[in-house]
Amino acid sequence: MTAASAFLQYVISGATVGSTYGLTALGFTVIFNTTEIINFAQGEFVMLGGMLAVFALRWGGVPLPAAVPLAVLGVTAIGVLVDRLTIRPVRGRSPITLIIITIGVSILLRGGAMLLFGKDTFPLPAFSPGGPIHLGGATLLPQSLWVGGITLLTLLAMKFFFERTLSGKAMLACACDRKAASLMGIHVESMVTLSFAFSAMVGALGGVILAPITLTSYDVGILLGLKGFAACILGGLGNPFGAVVGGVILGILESLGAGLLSSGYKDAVAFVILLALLFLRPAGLFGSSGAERV
Amino acid sequence: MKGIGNFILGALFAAVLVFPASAAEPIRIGAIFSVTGPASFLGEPERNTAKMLEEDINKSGGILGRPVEIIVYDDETDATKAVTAVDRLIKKDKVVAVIGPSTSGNTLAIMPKVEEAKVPLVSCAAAKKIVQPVRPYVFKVVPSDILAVKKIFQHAKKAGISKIAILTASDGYGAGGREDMKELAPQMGISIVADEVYGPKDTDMTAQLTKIKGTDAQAIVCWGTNPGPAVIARNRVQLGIVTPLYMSHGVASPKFIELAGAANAEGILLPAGRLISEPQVPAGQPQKKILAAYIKEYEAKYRQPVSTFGGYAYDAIMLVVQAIRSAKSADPAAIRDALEKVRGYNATTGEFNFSEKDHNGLTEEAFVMVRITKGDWEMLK
Amino acid sequence: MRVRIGGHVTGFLAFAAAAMLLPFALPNEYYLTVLIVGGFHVILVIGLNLLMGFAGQVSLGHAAFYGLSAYTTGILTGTYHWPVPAGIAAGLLLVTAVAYLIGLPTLKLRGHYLAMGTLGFGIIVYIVFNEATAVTGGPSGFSGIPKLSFGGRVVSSDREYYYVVWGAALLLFALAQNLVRSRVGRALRAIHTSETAAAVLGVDTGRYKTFVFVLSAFYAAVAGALYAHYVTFVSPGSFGFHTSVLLVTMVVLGGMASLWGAVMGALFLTLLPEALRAIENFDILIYGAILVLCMMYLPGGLAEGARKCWDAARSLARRGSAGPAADGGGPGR
Amino acid sequence: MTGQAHRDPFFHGDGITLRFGGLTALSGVGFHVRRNSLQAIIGPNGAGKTSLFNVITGIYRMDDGEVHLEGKRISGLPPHGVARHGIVRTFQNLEIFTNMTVLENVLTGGHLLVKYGLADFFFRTPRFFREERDLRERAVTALDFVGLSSHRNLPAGQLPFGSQRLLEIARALSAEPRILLLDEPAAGLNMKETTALGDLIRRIVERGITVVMVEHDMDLVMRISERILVLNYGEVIASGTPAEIQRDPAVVAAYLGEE
Repeated sequence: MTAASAFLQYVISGATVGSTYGLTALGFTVIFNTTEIINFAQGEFVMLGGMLAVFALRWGGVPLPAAVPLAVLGVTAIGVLVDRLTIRPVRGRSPITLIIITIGVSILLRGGAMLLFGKDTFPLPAFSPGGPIHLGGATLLPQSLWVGGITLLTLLAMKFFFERTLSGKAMLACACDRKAASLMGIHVESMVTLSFAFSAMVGALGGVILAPITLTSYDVGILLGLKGFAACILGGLGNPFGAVVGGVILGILESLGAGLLSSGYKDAVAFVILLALLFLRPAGLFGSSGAERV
Repeated sequence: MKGIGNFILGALFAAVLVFPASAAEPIRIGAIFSVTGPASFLGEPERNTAKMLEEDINKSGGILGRPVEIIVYDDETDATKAVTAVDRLIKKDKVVAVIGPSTSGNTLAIMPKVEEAKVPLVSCAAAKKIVQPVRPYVFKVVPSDILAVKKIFQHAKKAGISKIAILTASDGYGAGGREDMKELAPQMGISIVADEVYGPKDTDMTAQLTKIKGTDAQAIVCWGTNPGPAVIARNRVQLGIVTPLYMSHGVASPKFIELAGAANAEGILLPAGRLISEPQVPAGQPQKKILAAYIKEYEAKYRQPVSTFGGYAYDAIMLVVQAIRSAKSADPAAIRDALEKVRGYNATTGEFNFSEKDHNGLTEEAFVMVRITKGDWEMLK
Repeated sequence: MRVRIGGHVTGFLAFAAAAMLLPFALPNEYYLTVLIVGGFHVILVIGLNLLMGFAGQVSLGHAAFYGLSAYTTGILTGTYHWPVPAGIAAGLLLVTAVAYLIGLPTLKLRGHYLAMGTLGFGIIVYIVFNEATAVTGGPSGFSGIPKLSFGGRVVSSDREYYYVVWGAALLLFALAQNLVRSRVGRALRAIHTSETAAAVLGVDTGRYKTFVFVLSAFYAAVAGALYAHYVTFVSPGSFGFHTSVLLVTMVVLGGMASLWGAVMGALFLTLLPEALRAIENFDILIYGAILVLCMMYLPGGLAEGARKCWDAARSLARRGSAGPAADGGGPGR
Repeated sequence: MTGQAHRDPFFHGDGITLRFGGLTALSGVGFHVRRNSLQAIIGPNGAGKTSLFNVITGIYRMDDGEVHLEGKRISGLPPHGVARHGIVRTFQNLEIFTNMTVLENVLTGGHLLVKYGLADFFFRTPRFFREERDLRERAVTALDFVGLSSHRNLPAGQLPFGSQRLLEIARALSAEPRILLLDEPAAGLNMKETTALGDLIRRIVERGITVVMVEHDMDLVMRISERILVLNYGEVIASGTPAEIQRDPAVVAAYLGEE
């Protein structure tokens, strides 16, 4: 195990976990781009992705290729429900109030999952069988390829959606100026619902592709939500590309921190670097630090 | 549909709690378990066991002719909540004894309160500090980790292993094991060549295992409770590491094999209480009868496999019930004295012999080494 | 110069009197424990409300200051046998210094980036509590912290401790009220709405933000010291990210920029879990639901709800005694 | 620049340059304002008028140039430093403190005039009460001056647009500034309100406060200003009395385009 292959191993496993931070961060970005809210229930969407897939298999007897899309659809529906029941009725409330509502929603989703699915941890079978792949001394699970591939696809889809489609631009308009957007005939409220649906879908996708590697239980959402938010900030809030890259960088930083420095302080190392970057570039790596217009 | 079962069960219990229907003044035993929060997989089997025993005892006429009420509070794995819960039990519910908490940290947090109120505490947590130095009102049913460490090191020495790497969870349980391993290793001629740590909720430990792969460790000892060890077992196979892997008794449950996958768990060695390896426990063994009865009833009632932690709650409650019967009184001080006089009491974890100087009452005989072969436990002689 | 006793002073005195008499009305001492823990949260949330509600600077890492003070006094008095007052003083000083150093770079950040900065700081401190086992006792915590004592006189009973905690809470509430009703309070609220406009009027926004950040950290430190010498045990779990989020929720639920809201939010979210304790399994669902519903239908938090009730009651009373013509003044009138 | 301005350079700026990346917002701008006078700054949109105010008050850092007040150099100071020298400004799109009442807004305006410290407000010393009372009286006078004292306890956010403009001016006045920079005070006002605003500004100048006003409403500018500075694409193209400016061909071209 030469030092080089050890380093490569740290980077590969870091990137794999980092991709899920990225997908979670993408979920944050979608909602932030439309409503300027940081959705603290985003971690729960990721958790529900994995759990619904596990229980579609166990209770529904649905085969894996059907369980995964079913889970993602299920969580998307939950995302729409969350918007309709809790966010839409209080349109236009201050962001901090809406953030606390999402905290309440995350407690509800977590409590519900705990009661329905119990407190145990559950494995989800890998999408494609086969042993680890060897790559220059380091090893890689086939599932990691699925993680990388799906993350990339989702990022490209999101970038295409936000930059090239009309409803994508409409969603961005809602974040800049809600009143102006509605004057342009954009139905702001359905755009917000769409953003919750998208972020739930992206989150569930992250949960489903990671579950085979890291197992899932009713409370994995908390840590993932935290890391997703950090990735979002690292990449520059509101920038889909920045969110995913920020996630991958955060994952690699943690893995290198554990491998090269001390495994106990790996999260601390990642956050110290994140904070240092934040102080140097107060708007994240790829964020635009707009001068305050007075 | 076991999740739904819990759901209905919860509703049922909520109803039952509201209308206790008993004539004579019930004997109230308090219990604090981490039913939610990071240590929830400890608290749930413990609470289920407490509720089961409450029904059984009352069905068989209660204690000293009085019905028993076991009041369970959830401390959500938070020390502050444990403190308010123990005060509620002692000052509001006026309990005669307290069972739990599930974690070492929360036990240490409430010890001053029980000593002040002179109500006996039988903890379901492992840390040595709970009973060292011995405090008159504090007992513990979980065998100290050091006994499990001794069992592992004895097995490793027999296999000619002298250099080990340790990989422990950064929670109360993992830190306790790490402390005991670092204390006992030099005494048994074993050197620790790598001392790595992982977060209890971390989802990838390849970095730590890669680092260990770079050392000359002849065996790896992982100290933690699910899901961490299951991820480590998977990562080990993914990295092609063939160094023998020891686990702690914390993962001694069929759940671990299911999570790790039988292939990844192949060949893993761990000390286990007899509860898990019950089928292979010889008939004549004193605990056999109790183990079989507990497993049959628990799995019938909750349709979940038993866990070592549920066994701890079983022993703690039965020890208190035993003490009340032998003291012929429900007075907390009398219960304490009776507990201290318990000798040769067979329970799921082993044979308890308490004394003024030993409030744990167990030896490493409480453990037996098992090996995971083809997805099942194989007891090693 | 007739000092007009403002409505706020009479309100404060009434609240203080109620707090002092309450222990005599409690059925048993268990409620004292809950109210003591409630007192810690009130002190914490008043400080955090000054920072978030008034100055508009969100902090998602305040439990770190709470923990740093608890651990500092715990270790100094437990391991090194310092006298308790000295341990507490050292804790307060350390937290103030750390808050100042952290505040300088962090407060340059705005909005969600500031939330991330404080969140990161909170996690780093939590990890140090967990990993520096030799000093902090690691994940299973640190025990053996001596009881609170002043010059040889030990505060042993819960009732005495209740008066110490709520005495401190009332004093800190009064100081906060005086701060809010002064030019500094106005400057902070100005910074909340428009930092630029405040600066143009001569408010050194950097210095004021750092001042209120350090002050709110000091409040958290006082609560931490009182916690350590009450529970006589500290563990990382009590000072993690979860607690920081709970404190922020208490501020917003209680009512931003309202000291009474801070008291209400802190007490409500301390008593609610205790009240739900009897209902197993579902307490977490009810807790989440209450939180969401309160935030949806009480935009200004509990403070606004209370104010509405107070105004309604007063107008009802006034209408009732207004004159013979009024026929009892039903609310619908 | 007419010679007369040099003899009494009460408040002047030279060679002020400001660049945003490639864009040059201000290049080599100079201005001279006599004590207790009313100077207007006009120019088409994007001429750099507000940028000039932002640079003077330290919100933006100028790349080059200097600003002096009574001989003291104030360029390079942060906004709260500039305010200490008695320069206060209002904003083009209203920056009132909506989370406070009308009176509290104006009290905040007097922030620098109150000197009590930490101990005073924490422990309610007599000095605190005295200074707060004086500040309160000054604030009420400022509100009377603009005619808003009857709304003093209303939340500032509830005032109609015109009154919010007056509130911002009252807030600036309560700081008892030596120089008041008004950034398009008449924007969004109707005819009647604009005329009243003109009288108010005259009364402010008569109180001994030097006023510099950026404004588009030509009638108002021509009616009340003593001197006018014209900016276009970040450069000064003319400076003089209203009469001179109206006849200046460069100004006419800038505004009305070539004949």
